[in-house]
Parts: sequence; structure tokens; C-alpha cells
Amino acid sequence: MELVASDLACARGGIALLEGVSLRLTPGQALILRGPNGCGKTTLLRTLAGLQPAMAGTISCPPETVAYSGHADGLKAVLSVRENLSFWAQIHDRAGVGVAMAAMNLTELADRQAQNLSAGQKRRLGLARLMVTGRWLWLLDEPTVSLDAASVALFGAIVRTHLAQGGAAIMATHIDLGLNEAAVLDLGGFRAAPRAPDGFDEAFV
Amino acid sequence: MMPDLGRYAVEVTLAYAVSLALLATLVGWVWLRGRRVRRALADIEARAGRKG
Amino acid sequence: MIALLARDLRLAMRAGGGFGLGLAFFLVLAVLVPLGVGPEGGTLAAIAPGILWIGALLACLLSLDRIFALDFEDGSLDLLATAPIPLEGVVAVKALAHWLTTGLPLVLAAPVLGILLNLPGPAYGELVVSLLIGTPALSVIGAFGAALTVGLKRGGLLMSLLVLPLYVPTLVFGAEAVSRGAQGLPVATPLLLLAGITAGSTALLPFAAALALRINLR
Amino acid sequence: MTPTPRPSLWEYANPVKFMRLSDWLLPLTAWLAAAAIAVGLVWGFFLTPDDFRQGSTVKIIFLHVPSALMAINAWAMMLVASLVWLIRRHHVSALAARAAGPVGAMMTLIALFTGAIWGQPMWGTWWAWDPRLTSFLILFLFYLGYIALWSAIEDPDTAADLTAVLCIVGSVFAVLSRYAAIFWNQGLHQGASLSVAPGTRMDWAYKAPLYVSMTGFGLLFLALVLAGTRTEIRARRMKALINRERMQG
Repeated sequence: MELVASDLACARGGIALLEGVSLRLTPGQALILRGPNGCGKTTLLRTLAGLQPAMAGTISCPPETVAYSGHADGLKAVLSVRENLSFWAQIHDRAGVGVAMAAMNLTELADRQAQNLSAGQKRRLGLARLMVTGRWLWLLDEPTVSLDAASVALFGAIVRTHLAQGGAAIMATHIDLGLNEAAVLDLGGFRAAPRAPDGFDEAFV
Repeated sequence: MMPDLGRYAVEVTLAYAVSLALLATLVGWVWLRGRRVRRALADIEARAGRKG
Repeated sequence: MIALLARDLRLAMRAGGGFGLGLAFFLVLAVLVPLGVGPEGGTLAAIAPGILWIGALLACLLSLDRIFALDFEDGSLDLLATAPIPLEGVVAVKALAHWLTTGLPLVLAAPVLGILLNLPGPAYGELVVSLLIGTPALSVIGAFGAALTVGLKRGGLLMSLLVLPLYVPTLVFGAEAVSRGAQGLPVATPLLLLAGITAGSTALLPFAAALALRINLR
Repeated sequence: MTPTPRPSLWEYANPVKFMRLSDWLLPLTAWLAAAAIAVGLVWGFFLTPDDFRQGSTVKIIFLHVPSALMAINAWAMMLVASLVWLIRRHHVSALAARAAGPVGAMMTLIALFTGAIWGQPMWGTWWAWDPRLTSFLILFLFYLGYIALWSAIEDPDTAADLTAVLCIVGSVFAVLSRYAAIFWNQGLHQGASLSVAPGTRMDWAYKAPLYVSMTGFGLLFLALVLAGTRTEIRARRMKALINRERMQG
């Protein structure tokens, strides 16, 4: 298991944002993406997750090995915490709902409907979902939004456990998670030049 | 020099009038939209030219 | 797949509006039509097959935007697209859930509303059978329309414009089967054609809908 | 990365080349279309004899048949262009399909109007649910949906993809609707067939102006699609420039 992305170019809305992005990730490694707003962190993560095609370059990891967590948590308001998690566990054909709830400190809220959770609790539930996917590579887009300090620490712990079990993670975040071993990639340096390979809007410029 | 259209004069004339009006609308719409977009593009290109 | 079906059914029941709303709309239509057309039994009997089919069609249409829009908004669709089940399967299962919560109740309620509209006696069997065969096509075609418009802010009206022309063959054969039944004519041909449309749509449209979803998620 | 382009039809899929080509092709087709339509319609309106059965209403054929033909051909062209876009990703193809939409819709509308006006003296009513007229009405609804979907989606490539998928699925359902309409109303209006069936002999006095008019409508369609595609290419370039400005500023 290894993620090798070479010479990636990504576009949003037909406009090239990033080019020449190469990265390599082996089990146990974490990578933190940095860069100003709108520089293409989300776009890169969605490309790696297989949700949108890369304009150029190759990704070695098939989307089936990747768990993506975006700005929205994919929770159903009228389902309870346990029901939400078991659904994703069943979809991925995995067990471990109890462990995931315990890890994100959700056990006491197990039977509460998602609509009655606070923003931070929802976020914790969304992150607990990652644990029941059984995927080795986690792609996290601003995972710590609306989490308090204690929850950030919890989250740092589950990421560390995941890494210790042979997983890997790529995160777009500005908060220090205490993952000192994580490498940092600043996307500011990969901004695409205005003229990009043809095939997109640029063909018309 | 109108031809003798017999008892169907109204229908035949109406068919030609309506069709020609619709064709004219279509041609006019395509032409006007083309002209508007051409001008707007020329504006933007002039602006981009000044900047770059 | 079963988990997804169970979740969608549970959501439809808990959130309300799944079972109830379409059915209530169907009932309201069957009440309003005689009020507009007049109470003569003969007139009503003549238009009943068409009204019942159009009612089923519109009731179906009402709940179509729920198939994907809610999952798109809360991010579930992104996660389902990266899940181990194929997106085509997701579409098929969600269409099935839509049919179970909307189409099937309509099939069961239709005979009762047939009485309100003075539908001739022999046509009840054809009404139920044609709706049973035809409404799955409505759900699948609708899922395709919903997939096309899922990314749009106000896609509801546009989706109706896209989906209703696609419903034409289903409506024609379905209503034709019922009115032939009412006149005591053989109904095998329209029912077979209806079954053909349902089978073809169910087999092929999930692929088109999944393609549309992938494009919309990009 | 891209292989050296060799001369082929696909070269015109490049927007710049297409603009250069259409620059001289557009006026040519436009003037030819105007001439052919003028000749065909003047000939048809003023210089053809009345039919012994249909009287002077037969003159409507010079509008009705060409517009109906182009209404169907426009959809067929959109289908081919959509497939080319989905398979080969040529932007000009997608934009040509977009440009053909309103033209096809208008042709359908003309066919409907002339059909209805022709039907009035023949059937004694402005609108009869004749299978052919009904299919054209449904085709018009398909055109409306297609145009509406194009204009509703912000991102141009997404719009091109989704309308192409709609066009392909819609084609299948349009054909199905055509058979459904025949099935639905068979035998009610067999007497008043609108087009000249292949078996019947039609006099050259009608055939010649009809062919001229058909050529004219075909050229007009070509000219309008060329003009529309040029407009769409410019609009697309405009959007790209605005986007780039926003990115830099």
C-alpha cells in the first residue's frame, strides 16, 4: 500500500488551479496540506478521492482504498448516532461501530438523533465514520472545524492510532494537531500558470 | 400579382405569414445575440490587452 | 445495498412526506377533478383511466427531488460515490426505495379512487396491474431526471420539464391499458409494451443516472 | 504530450480553426440559404397549380415538409454532436449541439403551426391529435427541456456533459413516444395524411420547388448553427477571460 501521485494538475470549474503536484505516502505517514484559501486544497483532496478527474498526472491509489471526509459530514438528521454509523459500517461491510463511538466520545450520545447534536458533536460523528470504513488512506478536508480543544486532541489520537495500524492520512488544516511527525506540503508553490494544457476553458483563451 | 388562392386564401397566407415571422424571429435572435456577445468579448479583450 | 434500502425507507418514514404526501396529492386530485368536470357518471367514467394515471404520474413527480437532493446537500452522495458499492447500484436502490414509498402506495390506493371517479367495473384489474407494471418505470426515469438536476439550486421546476416528456410512453400505454379494460377490449398489447418500457428503463437508465451523478459531483 | 495533429476533420474541432473556417463559410451558406428559400417559397407560393383535391392548401407543403425535416435532422445532429463530445471531448461539438437546440425548436414550431393551419380546412379543426402532430408537440417539449438544462447549469463543461446525456436518453424516449403516439391514436386520422407518402406520384410541378425549399431550409439550419456556434465559442472565451481576470486579481 502506497500512494504515489505524480505531476498532478487539478482544475475547478474548468480553470486550472494546481499543477506539478507530486506526493508520496507510505503506511504510517501523515501529510498536512497548507496554503491560502482557494489555492486548491479541497480540489486536490477530491481529485485524490476519485471524485473528479485529474487534468494531468497519475494517482497510484484506486478510489476504493480511500476514505474521504469533506466539509459536510453526510449525516442524516432523523437517524441516531448509532444508526448513522452502522449504516456506513454496513455499506463498507465492517464492524466496529462501538469502538468508533468510544474513540470519538460519542457512546453516551448513541441514541440521540443527529439533528439534536451540536456542531462539534456532529463533526465528531462525521470523523468517527472514517473508522468504520476500513480504508487505509484518509483524506480529510478541514477536519477540526467546530471542534473544541478536547475533541481536537481526541481526533489527533484516532489519527495517530490509524497511522500506527498501518494507515495514512492527508489533511488540509491550519490547526496544529500535535502530529509532529507529519510532513507539510504548502500548495502555494504549485499554483497553475494561466496557460494550461488544452482541453479546458483555456483552449478558448 | 397575388395568385388566386380560392377558398383557402386565409389559411395559405396565414401559414406563410406565421412561418416567415417565426423564421425572421429566429434569424434575428441568433444575429442579435451574436452581435451582443461579439461586442462584449471585444470589450473584455481590450481590457485584458491593457492589463497584460 | 440492503443497508442503503433500509436507510432510505427508514428516512422516508421518519421524515414524513414519503408515504403520506404523494398519496394525499393523489387523493386531492381525484376529488378536485369531479368538482371541475361535473358529477355526471358517464363523463367521469370516460376520463377516469387518464386521470388516475396522470394523478399517479404527478404524485410520483412531487417526491422525485428527494431521491438525490437531500443526500447531495448533506454530503452523503460524495461518500456513497466513494463507497464500495457501484453508483449504478446506488441509483437502482434509491429508485426502488422511491417506488416502495411512493409508487406502491399509489397502486394500492388507486382502486379506491377509481370508485370516486366512477371507473367502470371491469377496469379495476387493469388499473392495478398497469400501475404495478408502470410505476417502477416512473421511479427509474424520475431518478434519472433527479440525477441530472441534483446540482442545481432550484432544480425542481426544471426537473419536471425534463422528466414529464420522458413519461409520455409510460402514460400512453398505461392509460390505454386501463381504458381498453373499461371497454372490455384485450389489454395484453399495451401491458406488454408497458412492461417493456419498465424493463428497459430499469436495465439501462441507472447507468445514465450514475453518469449524470458523477458529472454533478465533480 | 499531445501527438502532432495530422490533417483531418477533427482539426475543425479546434475553436480557432473553426472560427477561421466559419468566417468565410457562414456568409456563403447564409446567402445561399436566403436565395434558395426565396426561390423555393416564391416558386411555391406564386407559380404552382392548385391540387384538385386539396386546393391551394397544397402550397403549405413548401414550408411544412422542409421545417419538419429540419426539426428531426436538428435533433439527429444534436445527438451526433453529443456523442462526439462525450467520446472525443471536442468543445466545438458540444457548443454546436447547444446552438442547434433553439434552431431545431423553432423548426418544430413552424412545422406545428403549418401543420395545424393545414389541418383546419382538411379536418375542419385547428388542432387534431394526429399522431404526427402529437409526436412533433412532444419533440418540442424535448427541445424545451434540452435548452432549459443548458441555460440552467453554470459550469460550461458540466452543462455540456449533462445535456449530452439528456440528448441521448431523450432520443430513445422521443422514438418511443413516436410509436406510443401512433399506437394511441391509430386509425382515427388515416384519411388526412400530411406528407406525401412514398408510393403516391407527385408532380414535378410540386417536387421541384419543394426540393429547392428543402435545400434552402437545410442551408439555413447550417448557417444558423454556424453562427450560433461562433457565438457560443465567443461566450465561452469571454467566460474564460473573466475567470482568469478574477484569478489574477
